Amino acid sequence: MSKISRRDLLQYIGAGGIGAVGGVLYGEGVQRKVELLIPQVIPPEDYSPGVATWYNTVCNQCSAGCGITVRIREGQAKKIEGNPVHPVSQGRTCARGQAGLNVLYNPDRIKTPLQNVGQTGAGHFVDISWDEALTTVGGRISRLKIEGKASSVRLLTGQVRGHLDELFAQFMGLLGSEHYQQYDFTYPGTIRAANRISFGVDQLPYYDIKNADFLLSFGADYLGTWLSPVHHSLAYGHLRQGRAGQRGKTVQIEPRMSLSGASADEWIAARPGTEGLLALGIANAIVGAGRYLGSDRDQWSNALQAYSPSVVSGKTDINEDIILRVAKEFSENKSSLAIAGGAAAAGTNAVATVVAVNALNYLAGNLNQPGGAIFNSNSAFSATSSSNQASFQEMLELIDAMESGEVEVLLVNDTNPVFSLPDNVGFRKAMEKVALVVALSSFHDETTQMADLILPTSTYLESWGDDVPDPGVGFPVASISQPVIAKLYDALPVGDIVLQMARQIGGELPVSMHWASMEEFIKDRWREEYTSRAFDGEDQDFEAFWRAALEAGVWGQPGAMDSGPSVPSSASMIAAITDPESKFAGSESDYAFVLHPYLTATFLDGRGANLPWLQEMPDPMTSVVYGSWAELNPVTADEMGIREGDILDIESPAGSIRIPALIFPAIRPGVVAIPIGQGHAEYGRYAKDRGVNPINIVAPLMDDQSGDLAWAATRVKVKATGERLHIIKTGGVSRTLGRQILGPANDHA
Amino acid sequence: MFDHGQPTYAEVNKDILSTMLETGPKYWILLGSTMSLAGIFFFMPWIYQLFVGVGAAGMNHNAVWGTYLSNFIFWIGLSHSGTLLSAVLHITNSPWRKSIYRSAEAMTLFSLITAALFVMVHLGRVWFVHWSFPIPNQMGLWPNFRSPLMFDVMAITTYLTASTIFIYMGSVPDFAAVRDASTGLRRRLYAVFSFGWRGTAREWHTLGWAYTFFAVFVIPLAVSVHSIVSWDFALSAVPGFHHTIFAPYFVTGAIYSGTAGIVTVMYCLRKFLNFERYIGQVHLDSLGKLLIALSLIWSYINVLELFSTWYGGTSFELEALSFRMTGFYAPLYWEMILFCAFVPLLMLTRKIRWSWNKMLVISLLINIGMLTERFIIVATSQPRKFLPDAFGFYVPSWIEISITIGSFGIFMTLFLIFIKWVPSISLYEVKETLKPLRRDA
Amino acid sequence: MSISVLEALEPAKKPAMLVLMVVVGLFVGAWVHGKYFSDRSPIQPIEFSHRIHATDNSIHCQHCHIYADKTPVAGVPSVSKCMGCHNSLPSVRESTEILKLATYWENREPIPWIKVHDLPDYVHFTHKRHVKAGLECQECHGPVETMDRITRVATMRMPWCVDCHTERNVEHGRDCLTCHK
Amino acid sequence: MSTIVEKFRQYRKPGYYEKFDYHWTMTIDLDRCTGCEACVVACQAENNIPIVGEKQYALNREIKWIRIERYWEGEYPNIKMNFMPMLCQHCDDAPCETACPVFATYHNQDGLNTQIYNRCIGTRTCAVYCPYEVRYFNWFTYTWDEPLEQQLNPDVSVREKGVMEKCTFCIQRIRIAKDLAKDDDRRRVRDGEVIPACVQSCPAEAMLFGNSNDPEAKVTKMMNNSRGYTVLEELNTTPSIVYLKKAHS
Repeated sequence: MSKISRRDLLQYIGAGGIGAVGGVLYGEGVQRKVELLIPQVIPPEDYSPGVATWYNTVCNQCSAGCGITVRIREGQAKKIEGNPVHPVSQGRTCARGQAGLNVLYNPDRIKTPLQNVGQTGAGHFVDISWDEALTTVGGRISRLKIEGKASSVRLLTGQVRGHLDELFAQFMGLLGSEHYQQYDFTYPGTIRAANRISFGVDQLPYYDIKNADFLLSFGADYLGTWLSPVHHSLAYGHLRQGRAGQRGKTVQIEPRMSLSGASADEWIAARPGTEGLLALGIANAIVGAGRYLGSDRDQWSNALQAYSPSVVSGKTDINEDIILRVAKEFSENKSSLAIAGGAAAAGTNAVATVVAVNALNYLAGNLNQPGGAIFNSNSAFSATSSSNQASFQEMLELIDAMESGEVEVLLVNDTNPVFSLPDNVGFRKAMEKVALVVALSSFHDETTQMADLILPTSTYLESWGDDVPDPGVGFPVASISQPVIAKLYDALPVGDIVLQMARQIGGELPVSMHWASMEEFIKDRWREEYTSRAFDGEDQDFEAFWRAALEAGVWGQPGAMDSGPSVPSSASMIAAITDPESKFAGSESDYAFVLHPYLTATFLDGRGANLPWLQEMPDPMTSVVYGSWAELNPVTADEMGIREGDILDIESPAGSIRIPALIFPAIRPGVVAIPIGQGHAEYGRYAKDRGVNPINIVAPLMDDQSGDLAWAATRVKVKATGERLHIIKTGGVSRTLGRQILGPANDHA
Repeated sequence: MFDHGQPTYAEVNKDILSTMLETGPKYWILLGSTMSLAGIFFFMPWIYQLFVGVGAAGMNHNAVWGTYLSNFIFWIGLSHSGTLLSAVLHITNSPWRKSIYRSAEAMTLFSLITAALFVMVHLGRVWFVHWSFPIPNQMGLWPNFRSPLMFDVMAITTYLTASTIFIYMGSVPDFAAVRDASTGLRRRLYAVFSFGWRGTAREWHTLGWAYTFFAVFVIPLAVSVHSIVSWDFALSAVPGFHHTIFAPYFVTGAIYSGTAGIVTVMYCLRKFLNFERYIGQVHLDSLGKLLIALSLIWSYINVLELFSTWYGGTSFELEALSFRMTGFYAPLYWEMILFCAFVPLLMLTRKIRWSWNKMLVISLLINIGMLTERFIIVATSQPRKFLPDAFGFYVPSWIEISITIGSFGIFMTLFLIFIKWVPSISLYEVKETLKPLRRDA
Repeated sequence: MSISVLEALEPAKKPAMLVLMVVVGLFVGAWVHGKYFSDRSPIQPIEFSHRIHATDNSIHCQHCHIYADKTPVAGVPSVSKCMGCHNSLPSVRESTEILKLATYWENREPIPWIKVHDLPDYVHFTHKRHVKAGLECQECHGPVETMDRITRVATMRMPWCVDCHTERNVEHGRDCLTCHK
Repeated sequence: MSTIVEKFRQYRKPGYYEKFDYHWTMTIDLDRCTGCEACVVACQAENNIPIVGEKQYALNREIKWIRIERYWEGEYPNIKMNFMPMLCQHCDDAPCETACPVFATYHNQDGLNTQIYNRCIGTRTCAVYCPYEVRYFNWFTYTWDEPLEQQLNPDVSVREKGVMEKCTFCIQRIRIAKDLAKDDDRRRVRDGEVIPACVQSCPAEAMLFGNSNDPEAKVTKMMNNSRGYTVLEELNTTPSIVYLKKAHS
């Protein structure tokens, strides 16, 4: 190789230098970014990093009262599962229960007390301190109390059970206001009323689906939304495959196939509002065919003679031999059970319908029998009252009171009447007339929007409380809910807010409501219960019992089957049978369709709409996500030339909405079904301005016996607007196209 | 074989080298526009996609493969006739090859590069693409040799290398010619390129021998490459992909579109570099005949596919087929049938076969047809597989469309650069075809 | 064969040489960086010396890193733990570093230690299994008890893990799911 | 070389996995399934599955490791609905495994069809080859609105853009169970010690999970039920999930 000139050498060195610099820079580039290692300042005792701990508490996503257990790691809640030892959930959870974590960690939670500075409803809120907030409320109320206008203070809350209910009652009682009411759209008031009439007991029996052989459901979506879905699902699984060589049968009667209808062996779409008639028709067939051998069969046949299958068949538009067959199966099976709920129990005939269904249970002789309707003798705790539940009628009275200015202070806790009452009854407008509306809520919904003062409440995963599941599980049960993580934000558990308000108001309130915190109150009450009633089987001292109860999250007496009321005489039942045919708002000629709003397993009455997981969960029946839709029968749709996604104008005597159409093969022609839950004007980023709320066009009819809202008794007219909208759903082609996906066709195992 | 009388050796050099040595503003404008086409339509959207994720494209859960892959196949296909054709024709030593094979091979090279780029664009995490090469690494992890994609990586890289060598070797004497015709830096550069070619008998002999060897070597390679590409699809169970006919189908399609591509390129060379003298009727005619033959084979295979599907009679295949023929993309399907099966039949008449303009139109139509063919294969089959409830749908997003357009920019840019660096017609082979001249002429 | 390649390549020699130099430079630069400027031994907020604790006062590792044999993470001692001892050590209470500690404690602030042994988030390493398998801390962390400032001796990268798993033929030790999930 | 040949020969042999400790298997009783989708949300909670948002959902980019498929039968009024939980079948002869060029997905000794996120380069071939369409691609790097990210499960990696993901049979839970088994010097995990999130949540107890190499395991017994079948049997993927056909009274 020839010798290198000086100039070249320098160039080579230069090149090398450039390379070296590049190399160093590369090294800098690939270097990991600095991570910090932050130690605890003072480690909590039950803390070890990387290992999960589980805390038991109670789910509050619906009123079933499932026991849940929450997985905690490094002080954060990671997962909700069913509490294995809890008799209601038995270790299982529904989708809504799982999504409880979205409630806890929801980005749209209210973080501090807020005061409305603009005019009502405008939503100009400013942060204030708790002292400020509490003094405002406390001062106002105590003044009213002194002026002797305590009864102008109203407390409206969502369904509350256990000792929180007692706390509320005590608070209002001491205040001297008799106006403590609960309002929950899903509350089965009609069923209770019917049971009062038929059996003389004001409670929900334990429907022992688990041991039933034949389940006849009149509109009750027991797997999705009715009373205690998780418990019912467990029971359903057992009914199907739990017993060797014996598979229970289920029949569902409803105009639009619900989750339970989908799982039923037989789905019967009776004409809406005639479910009660059908029940009586079946009863008639049973008695008529001499399958009921009670001493009182003559009275029954007299009472039922007007409802011969042929007549009923005509009215319900159900083939007569179907009625006869169902009647046969119902009476022949060892343990048959009939339940009613959903739309069937939400007509102007709701109570009459449920009474008719109760009659069926009586005729099947399943009362207080395994696989039948078993009555709890509310023996768990004294604290399960339903007396405070406001019917629709009572809500109307409240609205009048507000309108007429009788209401000075309205305390609203964890309920959203502005959303779950029809627009036309004017709850929203009435709120403007109230001098001081105080909303206790974790989220910003339509009702808090109208408030003058918002007190942020901690979620159920951060609060103390207890609960007695209703309906029970056949034996005494009570569950404790405890905070599973340190509370987020500057919010307080409802109970603590009440106690603090009591302190603010002064007088005898703080004296008798002396507890420092909800925790203390609950523990105190449990001590009382513990001492007052000899808890058989617990011979240890209270502290030990308390610790055990906390650990288990539930206390109960399995095996100690309740001795419910003895089977009542049929006289009252027979007397109670009235013609159960629902009346509808709007004439059939002008309003061709029956509106069938239904609770969804996803959002229930809309309280789940702000949870992203639920928004992203495909609707079980239609696989639609994000938004709402109106279901039409394919044939009807064809006749009207409507395709999926056509925006419909649905008009009822009470108002009208615009909503995209969805062709749903399992719905009765002449019925248009709309899910409840979407259509929030407020309620956080995930729910706001999404879909429509069918309750708004529900005519304010009510059941004439219970005074509950007849939300399934509205007729509507449907017409296409010509506009279209892309309905988001996961399902592609929902037919098997002859492919053997659901199993080999040949064998019938 | 020369339409306008036979040129002298000197003229050949002059005509062809002038295209390299003399560069007018037209060229720069053209180059600039193609480069900006590539930059704006291909690279900018791609960079955007790299930042946000492949979600920028229109693909979704049911159609995870999209336009990127169909374009990948298209470009691989386009690459086919270049090297393959030139090799075949070289062995069968048909004289009319000599003036077109250089640019044909260049076409191979550049469409392969474009195709490779599409793989990169397709990948979700292209920054880890090296994991798919069998490079020894500390993690002790190797690629999965059972994966058809792995076959692909192998096949394409081999093919790329082989055709590069092939074209380079073929142009060594011409590099020498350039060296002799030029001065200064270029001269030194081409001295390197030409490996100091001096044109001794020995060198000529070695070259000829090596060239023939490579020609033979490249043919099976070319065939294998597209067969392997087809296996990416055929090895899956997806209805519409799962056909044993796929390998020959793809190869035929590839050569088909490639040949059509050559016609287009010929046309351009002729027009813009005025090579009328070297690229003449005879080439057009023979290419035309070749195209007819290919189109017939192609149609046959399509019919065969329909038949085997119908005969197989499984719900899956039938559904896939019926969707292809009557579903949303049916218009595209029939357009493909029209352009690739019927339009070429026009070339049966000499009038059309001998007209440059008509041939240009036909060749373009064929390639449009082939482009859509690949798109249909990808877009209609895999969104509708076995579980009807999971049936989905695919429409390309604007990003995919723009990248597709941009890819042509890349191809053209490379080609434009090529014609300035390599004699786009083989000097020495053209000279071989010249009748020897009298000394005193 | 007599193609005169060599002299033909003559003009290419210099550019080639330059490129070569750049490449060589790259490697040198990268090596230098790794050797002298890497993140293997960062300066910590408190100049904590493992030598003083582990060797001079022969405190056992798990006296401070209490979770090492119980949980996936070894755990860095809480500030209260540090103070627990140092309150009762008048000898060193006045030294500057201990005063730093004291201030953290008084402000009830955690000490922002800089992580030296850091793994990517998709690696789910567990100390517990390794300690229970009888590994000495030093096998991965090096002779910590001799270090005044903690320094990473191992690369803590996948090949390093895999090699060890292979040598000791850990049951299914090379299954990806052993660490990645 | 011979060893490799040997290995592949073994691989082909049916029952190859039986020489290992576990063959994780799931049974789904369609007669119990009510389509309530508790499993869907449970999975989302357990496995850090992103909230893709309405826009992406509309483009069909949702991520659901387990989904419920719906199949109608007949027409009104005699119409029936069939629910069909669909998740990764962990096939013994999985089409996806041959597809991946970088071994990001392969079959491990526990009969699991693995998906190694940090190895995936995103060719998406596995998803095309999968007949069950249960592989989901991360089209973007998804984020969680503050403070939702506090819920993320630290035992599961959060996936970045450009990688494929799918059901892992809750590998993190399997690992924890194995870890505990090792603690008390057991070689094997006992039946019922590992329960994936979906199985755990199922309110109708339709799902069952266990080691089918253990003849005593509940799942093994359930597999042999006369109603048992595997989906798309004709494709010979030999799935690890056995469905129990809907029964009739």
